[in-house]
Amino acid sequence: MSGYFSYLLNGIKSLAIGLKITNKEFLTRPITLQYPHESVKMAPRYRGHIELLMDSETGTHTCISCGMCQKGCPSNCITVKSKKVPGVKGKVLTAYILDFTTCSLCGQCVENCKPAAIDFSNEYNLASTRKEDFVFDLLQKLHPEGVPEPKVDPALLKKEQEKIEAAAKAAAEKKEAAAKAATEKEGEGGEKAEGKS
Amino acid sequence: MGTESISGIETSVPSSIVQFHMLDQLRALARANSLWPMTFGLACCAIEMMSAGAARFDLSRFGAEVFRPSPRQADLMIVAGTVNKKMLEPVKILYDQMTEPKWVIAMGNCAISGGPFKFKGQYNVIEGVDSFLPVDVYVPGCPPRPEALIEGILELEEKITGTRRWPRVKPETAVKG
Amino acid sequence: MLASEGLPPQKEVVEEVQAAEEGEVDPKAKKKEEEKPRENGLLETDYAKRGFHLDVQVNPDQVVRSAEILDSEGMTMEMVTGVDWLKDGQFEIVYDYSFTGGELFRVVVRCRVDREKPDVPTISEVFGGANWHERETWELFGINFVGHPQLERFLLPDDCDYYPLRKDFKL
Amino acid sequence: MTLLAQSQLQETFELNIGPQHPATHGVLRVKVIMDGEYIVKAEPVLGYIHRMHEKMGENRTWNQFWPNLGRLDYLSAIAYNHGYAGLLERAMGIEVPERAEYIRVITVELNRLQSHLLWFGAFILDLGGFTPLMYAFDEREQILDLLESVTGSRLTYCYFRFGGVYNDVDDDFITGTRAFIKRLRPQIPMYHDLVTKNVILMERLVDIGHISADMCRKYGATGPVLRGSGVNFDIRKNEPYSVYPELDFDVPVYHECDSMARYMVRMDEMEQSMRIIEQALDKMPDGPVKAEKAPKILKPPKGDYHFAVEAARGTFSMRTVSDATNTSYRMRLRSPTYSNLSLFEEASRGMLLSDALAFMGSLDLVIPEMDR
Repeated sequence: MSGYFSYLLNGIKSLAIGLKITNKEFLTRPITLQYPHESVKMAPRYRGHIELLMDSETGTHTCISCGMCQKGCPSNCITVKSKKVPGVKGKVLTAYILDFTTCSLCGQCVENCKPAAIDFSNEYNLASTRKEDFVFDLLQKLHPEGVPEPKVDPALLKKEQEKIEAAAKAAAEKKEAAAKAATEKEGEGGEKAEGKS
Repeated sequence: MGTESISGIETSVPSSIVQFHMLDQLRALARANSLWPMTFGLACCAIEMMSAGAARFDLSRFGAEVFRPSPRQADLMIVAGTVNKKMLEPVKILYDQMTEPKWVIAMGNCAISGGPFKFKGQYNVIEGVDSFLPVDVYVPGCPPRPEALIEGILELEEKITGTRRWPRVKPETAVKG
Repeated sequence: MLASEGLPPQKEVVEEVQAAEEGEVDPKAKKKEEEKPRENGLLETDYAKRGFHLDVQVNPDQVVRSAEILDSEGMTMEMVTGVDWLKDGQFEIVYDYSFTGGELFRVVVRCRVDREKPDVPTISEVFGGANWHERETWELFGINFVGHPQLERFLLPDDCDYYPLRKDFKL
Repeated sequence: MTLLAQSQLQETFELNIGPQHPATHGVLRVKVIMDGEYIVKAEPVLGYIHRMHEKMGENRTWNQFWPNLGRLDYLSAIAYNHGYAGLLERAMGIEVPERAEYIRVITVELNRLQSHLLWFGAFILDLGGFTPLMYAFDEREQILDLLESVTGSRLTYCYFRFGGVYNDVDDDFITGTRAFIKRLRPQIPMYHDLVTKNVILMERLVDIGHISADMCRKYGATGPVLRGSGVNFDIRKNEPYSVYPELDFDVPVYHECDSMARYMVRMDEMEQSMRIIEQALDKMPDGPVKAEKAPKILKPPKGDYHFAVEAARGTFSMRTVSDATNTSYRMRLRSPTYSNLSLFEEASRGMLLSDALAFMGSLDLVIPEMDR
């Protein structure tokens, strides 16, 4: 019988303690973050999807299209497209496509990037009714009003043109020489053939 | 973000001879603000789903905190995690058991496209739940922050009612240290 | 020196195993003897480099016996796994044992079976925990654990007919 | 004979729990044969979240495998990072700077704290109490904020690198962690007041779910399950790695072997984790956080390697076979809950169904880690 009552008392006691704690919490400020009205400040290291960084000096990105990010990516979500423009050193980035839907935010691309052209953004609240919205062209994202034309270095352009001309000349000469040689050879061959016959 | 405001009214209400537009709108508003998600944690994203439901992010401010274990009582399926071939059938069954009208949120990269587990020659992961479920809203991330899930629910609300009642949050521009 | 590198021919292993079994009775005593260069069968390994102390290679029919010996020593079975050595035409089954009663001591028991006929006796009678590990190894490699109570599909769907961790697996 | 008639004849029936069930914490399925309310046989069925981690280890380079470690056991992902880093550092003989090791220990222990907090909330939720979940998540969010400021992610960390960590910690993190420890310390006695001493919890946990030490040994159970069965075994003590030998902490051991013992082990472990973090913060030296000589392209010498760490749920060990190329020949991940759950079938025999679910909660399961 006493066991019954002590059991009952114990139950009431533990209930009272629990209620005391809950009541104490009742008077404290709520910790809820009123999300759409106020938002949390992202930590500088927060990893959103990657983005091309704007270089204040040149007014554009510093990507050299080496493709190391693409190579290091475990889930093949980066595609770097580039082309050669006359008068510009190196290759010119034409598109930097990130398929965010397969990204795992591991940071291999950011780590591999030698010129530090990419970094994590702090986009933390993406949502959409279309899947295609998450395949970004980061270059377009960097320059929404239009990608600026790459700066052409006249000296380099001249040099390149000279080079091309020289190469063309050389090729032409070579071709000529080859043609000449061929005719000679033909002649020789003809002679030989004649000799043989 | 591309937001085609497809009104959910026409698609979710069975056609009848007489329709009351205002009433339908009211009903859509009611539906959008009392979404009952199913507790359907598959993997990592489920923990963020729990976080979204817990004290700090508090999904109940949007009427979506009543996580129901039974598909019969739920009208929103949040696919939070990787679906693999063995899980495919149960997911289908669960979806079929839900009562109309019902919506699907694909939460996290795995649910959207297979995520990091999508590679050439993989043998077990379904590459995107939209291959067998009509997904309404996609929430990318690996895993998405709870805010992103809230954003997804708001996006769904917009899809159902046709208007957005909540402000849009633009993340602050990055100051990298 | 390791078995996985040197790939000792099966015959030599048979000769060595006798020594291995006798030696295994007291792993701690064995530790002292390790200074002597050993050949097949029982190998002392550098713990700092490899992560285990003792490396034993046995014949498939000695797997159960080795498990019993280690069981009587109070060791616990940590995992069972397979390795597909495609170019040798063999599967390797690796058993990891560790000692949880005190100072840590790790033993690796490995045995090789023919890839064409991968049969190895089960140790799930000795260590109940091996049941799931063997079942998984069967499922992913197709190694047949003779006497296993339940060789059914475990991680993969019931109807699949491939062994995904085999090196020649292609979907 | 109809199924009904058959089951009446045998007086048993089959019950299917899962793969979608609130009590199984994810997509675990349990096939149960019941005799009334008592379990005759409960057979867990896995595989509903098998994600091919071991296969991926074979077709990705060593560096590319990092994100997988964060997704195995997403609740103590940093410990898994530590296991992988340790494995390759052992194989390649990379020396890790001391500061990096301290940062590793601090982040791992913070991660363990949040894992145990989440377990605490979810476990009590299983037993029918909703309030503690809110308290636990409140604390947990603080930890996640701290870890996010360092690692950039909230859950699936990919923070460690071979020979160090991704980036250094700043002073804000250190002061923040100290402040957090100060805040959490009085919370734990509060949890004990609120939950542990509650009569209902006692009724449901004490003397329920008995696992003997020998059963643990046979099934390879580790972690709090083993320590709740009276075995003093912790990889951090018994097979020391990193800078754990330099830190002073105890391993909580309970001899009751029941669900309550496992509960108490985890609660006490939280205190020990806080002790470890405080000491590590005090002892952390200055210096680099990444080994200078860490090679960019990894090709570990031929052979197989093994490394074990103490994750929040028990011993996580990795075994890899290297063939001296930049990918692994075979990657084996030994997850603790896989072994811990394998004893469920034997231990739950004859138990009441409601007790079995409480017992399952006390094992602290994370399904994706089990299925890999």
